[in-house]
Amino acid sequence: MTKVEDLTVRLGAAAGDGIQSAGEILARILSRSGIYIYTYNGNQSVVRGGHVWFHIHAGNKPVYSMGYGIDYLVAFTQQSMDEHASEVNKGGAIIYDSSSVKPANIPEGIKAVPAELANIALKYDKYPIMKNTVSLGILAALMGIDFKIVEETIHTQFGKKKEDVALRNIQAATEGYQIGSKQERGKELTYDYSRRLPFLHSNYSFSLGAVAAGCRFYAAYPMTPASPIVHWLANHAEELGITVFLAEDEISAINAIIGASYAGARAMAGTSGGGFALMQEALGEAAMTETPIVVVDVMRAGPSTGLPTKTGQGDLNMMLGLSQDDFPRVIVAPVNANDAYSMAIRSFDISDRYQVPVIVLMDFAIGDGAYITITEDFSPAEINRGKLALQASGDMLNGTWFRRYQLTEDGVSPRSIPGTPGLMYVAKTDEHDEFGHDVSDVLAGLKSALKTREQMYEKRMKKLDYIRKEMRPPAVFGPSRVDLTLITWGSSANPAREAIERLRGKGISVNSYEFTDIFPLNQEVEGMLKQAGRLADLEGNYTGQFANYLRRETGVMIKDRMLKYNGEPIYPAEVENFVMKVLGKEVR
Amino acid sequence: MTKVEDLTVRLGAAAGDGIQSAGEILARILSRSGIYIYTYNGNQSVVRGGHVWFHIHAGNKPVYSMGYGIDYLVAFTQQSMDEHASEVNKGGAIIYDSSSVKPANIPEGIKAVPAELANIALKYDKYPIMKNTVSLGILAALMGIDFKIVEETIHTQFGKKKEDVALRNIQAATEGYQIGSKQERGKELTYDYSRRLPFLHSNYSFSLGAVAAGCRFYAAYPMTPASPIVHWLANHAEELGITVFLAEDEISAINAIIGASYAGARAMAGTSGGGFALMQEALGEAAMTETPIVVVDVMRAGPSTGLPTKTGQGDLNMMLGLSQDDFPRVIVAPVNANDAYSMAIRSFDISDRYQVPVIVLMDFAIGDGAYITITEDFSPAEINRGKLALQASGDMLNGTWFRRYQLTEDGVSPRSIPGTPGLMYVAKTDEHDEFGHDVSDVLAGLKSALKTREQMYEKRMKKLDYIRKEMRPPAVFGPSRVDLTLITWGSSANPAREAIERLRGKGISVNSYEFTDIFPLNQEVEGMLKQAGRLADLEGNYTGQFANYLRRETGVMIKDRMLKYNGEPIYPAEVENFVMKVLGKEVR
Amino acid sequence: MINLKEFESDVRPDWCPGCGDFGVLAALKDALVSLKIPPYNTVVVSGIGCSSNLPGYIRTYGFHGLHGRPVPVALGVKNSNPELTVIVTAGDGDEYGIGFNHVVHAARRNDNITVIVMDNLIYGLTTGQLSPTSREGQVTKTTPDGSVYRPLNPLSAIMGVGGTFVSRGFSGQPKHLSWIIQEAIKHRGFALVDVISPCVTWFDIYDEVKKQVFKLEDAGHNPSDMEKALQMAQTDKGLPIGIFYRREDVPSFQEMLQQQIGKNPPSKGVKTLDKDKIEQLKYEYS
Amino acid sequence: MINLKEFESDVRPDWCPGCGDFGVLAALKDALVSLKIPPYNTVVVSGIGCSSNLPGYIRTYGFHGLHGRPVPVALGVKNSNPELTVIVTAGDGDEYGIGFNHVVHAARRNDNITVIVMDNLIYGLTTGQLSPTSREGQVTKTTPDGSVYRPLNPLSAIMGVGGTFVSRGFSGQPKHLSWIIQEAIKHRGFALVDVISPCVTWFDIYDEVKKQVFKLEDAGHNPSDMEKALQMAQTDKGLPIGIFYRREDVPSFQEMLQQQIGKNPPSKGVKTLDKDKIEQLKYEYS
Ligand SMILES: Cc1ncc(C[n+]2csc(CCOP(=O)(O)OP(=O)(O)O)c2C)c(N)n1
Ligand SMILES: Cc1ncc(C[n+]2csc(CCOP(=O)(O)OP(=O)(O)O)c2C)c(N)n1
Ligand code: SF4
Ligand code: SF4
Ligand SMILES: [Mg+2]
Ligand SMILES: [Mg+2]
Repeated sequence: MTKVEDLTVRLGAAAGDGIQSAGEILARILSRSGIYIYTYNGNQSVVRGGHVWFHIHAGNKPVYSMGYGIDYLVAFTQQSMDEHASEVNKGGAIIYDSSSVKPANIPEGIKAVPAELANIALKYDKYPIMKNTVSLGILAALMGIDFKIVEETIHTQFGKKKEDVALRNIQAATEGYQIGSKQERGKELTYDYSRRLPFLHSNYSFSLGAVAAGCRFYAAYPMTPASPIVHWLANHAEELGITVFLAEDEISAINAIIGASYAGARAMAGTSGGGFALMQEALGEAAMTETPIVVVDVMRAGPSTGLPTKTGQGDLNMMLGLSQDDFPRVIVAPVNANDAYSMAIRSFDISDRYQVPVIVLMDFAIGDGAYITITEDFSPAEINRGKLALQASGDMLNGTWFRRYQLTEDGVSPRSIPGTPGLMYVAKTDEHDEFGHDVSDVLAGLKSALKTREQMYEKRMKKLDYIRKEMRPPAVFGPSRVDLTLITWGSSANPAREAIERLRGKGISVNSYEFTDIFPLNQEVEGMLKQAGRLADLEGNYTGQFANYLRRETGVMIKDRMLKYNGEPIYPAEVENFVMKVLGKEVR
Repeated sequence: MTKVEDLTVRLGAAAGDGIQSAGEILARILSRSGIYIYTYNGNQSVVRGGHVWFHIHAGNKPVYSMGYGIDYLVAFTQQSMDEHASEVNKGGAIIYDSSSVKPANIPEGIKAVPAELANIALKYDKYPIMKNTVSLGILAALMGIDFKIVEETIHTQFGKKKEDVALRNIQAATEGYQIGSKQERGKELTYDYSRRLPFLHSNYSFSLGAVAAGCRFYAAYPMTPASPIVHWLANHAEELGITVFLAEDEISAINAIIGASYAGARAMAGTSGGGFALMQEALGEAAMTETPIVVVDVMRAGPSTGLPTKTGQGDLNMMLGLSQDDFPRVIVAPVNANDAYSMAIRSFDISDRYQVPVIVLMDFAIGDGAYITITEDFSPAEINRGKLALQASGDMLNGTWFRRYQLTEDGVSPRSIPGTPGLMYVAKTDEHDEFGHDVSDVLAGLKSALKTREQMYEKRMKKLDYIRKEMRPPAVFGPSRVDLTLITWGSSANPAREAIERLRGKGISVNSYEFTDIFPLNQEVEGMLKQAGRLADLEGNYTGQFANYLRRETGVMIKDRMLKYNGEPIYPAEVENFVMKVLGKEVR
Repeated sequence: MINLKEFESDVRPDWCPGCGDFGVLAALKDALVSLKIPPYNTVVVSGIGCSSNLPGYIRTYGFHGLHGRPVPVALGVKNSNPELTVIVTAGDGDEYGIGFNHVVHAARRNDNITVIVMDNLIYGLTTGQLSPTSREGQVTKTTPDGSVYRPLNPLSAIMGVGGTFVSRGFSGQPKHLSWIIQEAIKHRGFALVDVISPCVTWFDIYDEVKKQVFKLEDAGHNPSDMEKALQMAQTDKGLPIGIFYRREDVPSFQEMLQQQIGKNPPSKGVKTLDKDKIEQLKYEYS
Repeated sequence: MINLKEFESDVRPDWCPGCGDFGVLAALKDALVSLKIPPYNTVVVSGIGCSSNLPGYIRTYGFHGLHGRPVPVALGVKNSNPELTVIVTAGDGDEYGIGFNHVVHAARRNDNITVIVMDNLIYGLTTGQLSPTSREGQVTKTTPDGSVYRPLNPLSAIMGVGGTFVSRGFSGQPKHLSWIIQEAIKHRGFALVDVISPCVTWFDIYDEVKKQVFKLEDAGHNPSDMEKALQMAQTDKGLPIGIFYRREDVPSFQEMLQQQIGKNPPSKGVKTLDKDKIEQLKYEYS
């Protein structure tokens, strides 16, 4: 037995073997033992077969990312053994299904725990699916977790299904626990069974935040890795009174939320890059009609269809260049499920108050299956619908149109909601005057209309000046005086956090600027970058889109970049190596 | 009579009055008198009514843009008089239809020429449409143009229609000419009736270039101001053997050209911003499958529906941020119809040799109705289809897939055309290996596949390194030692050219860097910008998209920017004023 | 109480004199007045095209959006607030070309909206190109040698996908058209009103249509007979107008949705979560 | 000479064991062999979905493009080189959902391609969400309480837009399916082959289908009878498979095009312009 501060578990199997659900049970067991987790879903674009894995990083204190190497590997298939055994850390253990898997590539100092997982499982069910549960039993024993928690978790997990299934699973787990108990204990954490920690992935916590913000209309066409949003909302639709519209395509989805918002609802759509590409024209529509909407892009590795179940941060350029010509938009990127909740609330708030589309960039590394322990307090939302015209004055009740696009100081005009007497107007994608009347047809080019055109353009764009003031500068993670500042945005903050901790242990002082408010940039950013010492960029795409964007906005060129584009999440060890290289230190 | 070097004519009327066709006849008359022209179509998004105008700048030497003020105004409607009279230059003349228009706002020193245009026209036809022709007769007389040319041009114009219509038009023109001849002659150019100059607008000359380059498949969904491309090609389809596919939407259009190109044809699609937004997902598809295509965006003033018949250069950001994740693309922007021809040929050439999508940015200011005299020689194209695998070696004829995505030095792999025995492959939008087999499903995330993924990503992106070397640095217009260098791209070069000439006359030395090869940037650009003296930016959008892009790419920040976003073309006088302001000189 | 004047807009239509769309506008106003639907409870949604300029010419709430996308916008409006009367007014390019997928799926779901298509067999606003309903041989700007494209029959198409109200009107008969629109609005679910609304500038078929047109009611057509409706939709003997097909036994999509998630519509104020509920959902997976 | 082996791919299908798509793959190969179409003259175009993975599993030319867009790609291929046999293989989401507009318009134009839809009433690859053909009440990941969406009937839909060949097969009867596919390929113009190809993982209806399925040929159905074809498409008495509707008197879009612009197809080499022609066109407007 070795007490550790954190450890990692990886389950490897074929798609359809139920690995994700097993991983979720383990995450639950750990959370009910007071342990902090981060999980990652190494799946493939295949429904059965292939090789998929589920990774858990668990710690006595908050963890954010993949951790270092593997401490416990569970190999259900030979491929799992072949792929992952070499990554197992000293002092780690490999549990494998000895009925089908041969030990291979096992480094020295690692305990091999063979067990006939499938065969044992077949004692309790006619399909060997409970091999997962058997392995969880073994793991729990090796990790020194109280079996009561395992039992309780299994009960919760299968609660809604037949009690019988739960009981058979518990028997299977018990048999695993017994096998594990015969082994010397391995690395273990410090458990606190009185403390149950919540966890969510960013798709779920964002959905929760959206509903908390009063989002009542969601439209989508399914697309990995954004689908968990529609699954979560559809599952809670009846309970929470949300309308979920399953559109025939993404163009329909976004136009539907624009209609819903125009008619008064807080409305949202979600998709991944390819679907977002199709939505672009309508983003311009929302901005031009000044209809508030929130649209989420859960990024995956592209380009084009790319690697649909793998991660990347390659869609920033698309958001900066949305559709034709210039119009206001807001781009935010939560770091993980912790801030995704409040980011959802903020997104609706900004969108309503400025009547602009807000785009939320998340990615697979923090989305589908990438659970993280929630340490933030999730407070109820304060609702501000922005400038609304609720009632018409008397003179509006006969014959006038509502001045929907009134020129104002901040560019935001009061809007009315259909159903309100006397405040009729036509929302327009053509250039229009304050009343929403076209200046594109019989007025276009006339001197008077040129002025109107310019004023309306300026009205829309000047919202950005006000929004800019509300945008947050990057949070600084780590010490303030450092040898190197890592520039991260959205999810790339997470591996940096872990690397920074480790580097601190090695006496190397690094911090990270965690950008979540991407566009428009807070005006302090330029100063922060210029005052910082050495900078290095960390992001999940090929060209360094964010670094390029920072150069465009601030003139600051970040030369050193760690750009990952193979579809895998960024590992803290890679960040560490990168930092060492940048600082000219020897690696390891 | 005053001999001048250049002059401008503006015809103003209601939509449906046939002003565009009148303008075209006048352009023809001038061209047949050896005069250089540039024209602009001040139309509206309305089919009848409203106020539209047609502008001609004509000179003894090449002209590029709107010229200065108005020398001859023809006002068919009161609104034309009211809108434009004040812009008429000293020594100019206003011809107006005195049966319906009252003189107003006529500055001093301008000759008013009232004529009952509509009433005269009604003598020759039951609709007053020939009022145009009457006015052309008056104009020709005032400008001192030989009536024979007018007559000849009318014959050519109506040649295909009934001879009778031509004759009645000639009668109408004659009556106009007689009226004009009674007046003192106005400004006139130096005519050379032995010289007939050709003119085209950029949509037409680009179409011509495309066909010259062997484009045999064009797909489109109509959209102003790109529609003249499909009109031109449809009109020449039978004659030139081009397949024009009128798709149900833009998504179909672009996918159809991808299919056509995959099957071996040089293929192209054209649209404007909104339609392009819808095509984006497929641009990624083309890049990922490495299918060569050319796509034209004839920009108009946005955002969203915006001002459909007005001009702007606001779609650059969209092209830089196309669709999800990073993939190679080439962006070019011809200056006007002169280089649009060869740019079409180059676009197909680059697209084929690098198997990438090439995007061509033009705009309304040089497109629909914006004719310019062609001074360039239009040479036949030399065709290089790039790396093609034409025949299978013997061992390919049984059981192997063609190695379509072979890793090569320059990232370009030989491609085979369906119908060729033994060279079968599947073009893939999923990430794939050299054979085009998916690495997205059963291989994704495996160590071996990570390598493949990285290699394929690098293969695609490294094409840009080679293309970059072929990209041209900006042409320098004007002297090399200057007080100020204007940065222009695509069409904004044209007004700069005229302003530069005028400024030279005032002793102010300015030149312009005319960027036509937008992405990737030639590597000399950074040096050129850094070595240049003072820089100022000139473009037709709100945020200075090109200047921002240059900062991103080179770090060079251009602070002084003249950004026009009201939908009107940039006038040389505005450029002149802007330059004076930047240089701290008094304006006028 | 509700009269025509209330619907009057001070914006003058910019349609060409004689354009069919004037008749459609008149008929729509007449229908709304007849049904006593207040202007502020009406939302007219359109795309881009001559026809799609209609919303500004009738003083109700309106949404003049993107080419081809009024139907999904309209669905969003309707789902957000089912009490509103939601009407789409657009062209044949908009609804049968680029936007047809939305129309088809709204029809099969039986979404409770009325879609009025001003079908002029041409792209009017973009100056006369081929549309999906253009005839074979038709000369347009994009088919200078005559079209080789087989046209779409929108009526049989919508019947084929399960549409529950399929009709055709003629802009030259605004009273009759008003009646069709009234029935369409009253209909339970999706209603298509295809209107022959000639474009006098690019494809003037007024005289021809006037000669050919006849009313289904006069011909004794029974709109519950799908088979006959299909025959009528495809006939080349005259141009029938009226209600081709209608059934009222299919619940609208909005009814179905309300059965599931209740009647408090999304537009009726935001509904936030309290701390307890948030905590419960936060712990849902642990 | 042309045998099954020539179509064999060394890439193993990654479909779940028992997936209906295996049957479709087998039938397609069989059909091509029977028709003696060489693999190199065949292009199989697909979208994204389990079903759309098919092209890699048959060694012909293939294009595995975007979700919902195989039909326009296929049209591009066919127009570029009409000598190729062009087949679309994709899912119900791909062809009846996001991509349906392309299918509809290809059908009405009578584009000469064969579209095989592996209709499993679900989105398979994305792990089991509602599709346009999902049944009312069907429990899916996006309709946990049962669907309230009225499904699309693709057969009557394509008949409604003027489709000239409308058929349905069953993956469990690959020989019969092969026959349908052969007829579809031989057909003059657009052919829809809807294939009930059950998803054993997310919506396994194999047993049910097996019980219900019967052949139209056995029932004496005459495919030239549109009225009966519509009845059969909509029947709830059993699940008919076979050719519902067929007519051979409508020229394909490609024939029409060739009449107009000749037979030298775009793919057959670039055709440049000589100096004289260029000059002539350059001076066209002056
Ligand atoms: C995405 C997109 N593609 C193309 C256009 C250009 N466009 C505007 S209106 C129109 C067609 C108009 O025809 P129709 O819908 O029949 O309306 P009509 O003018 O005939 O009433 C087109 C193609 C556009 N605005 N947006
Ligand atoms: C634009 C876009 N939207 C969504 C997706 C995600 N997606 C991939 S396959 C699919 C549906 C698959 O269902 P179906 O077409 O029926 O094929 P099946 O897997 O059932 O064979 C979806 C929604 C995508 N790839 N692209
Ligand atoms: S162009 Fe045609 S459709 Fe448009 S307004 Fe004129 S007549 Fe009507
Ligand atoms: S998920 Fe369904 S459709 Fe996909 S391969 Fe498996 S059984 Fe076939
Ligand atoms: Mg129309
Ligand atoms: Mg399916």
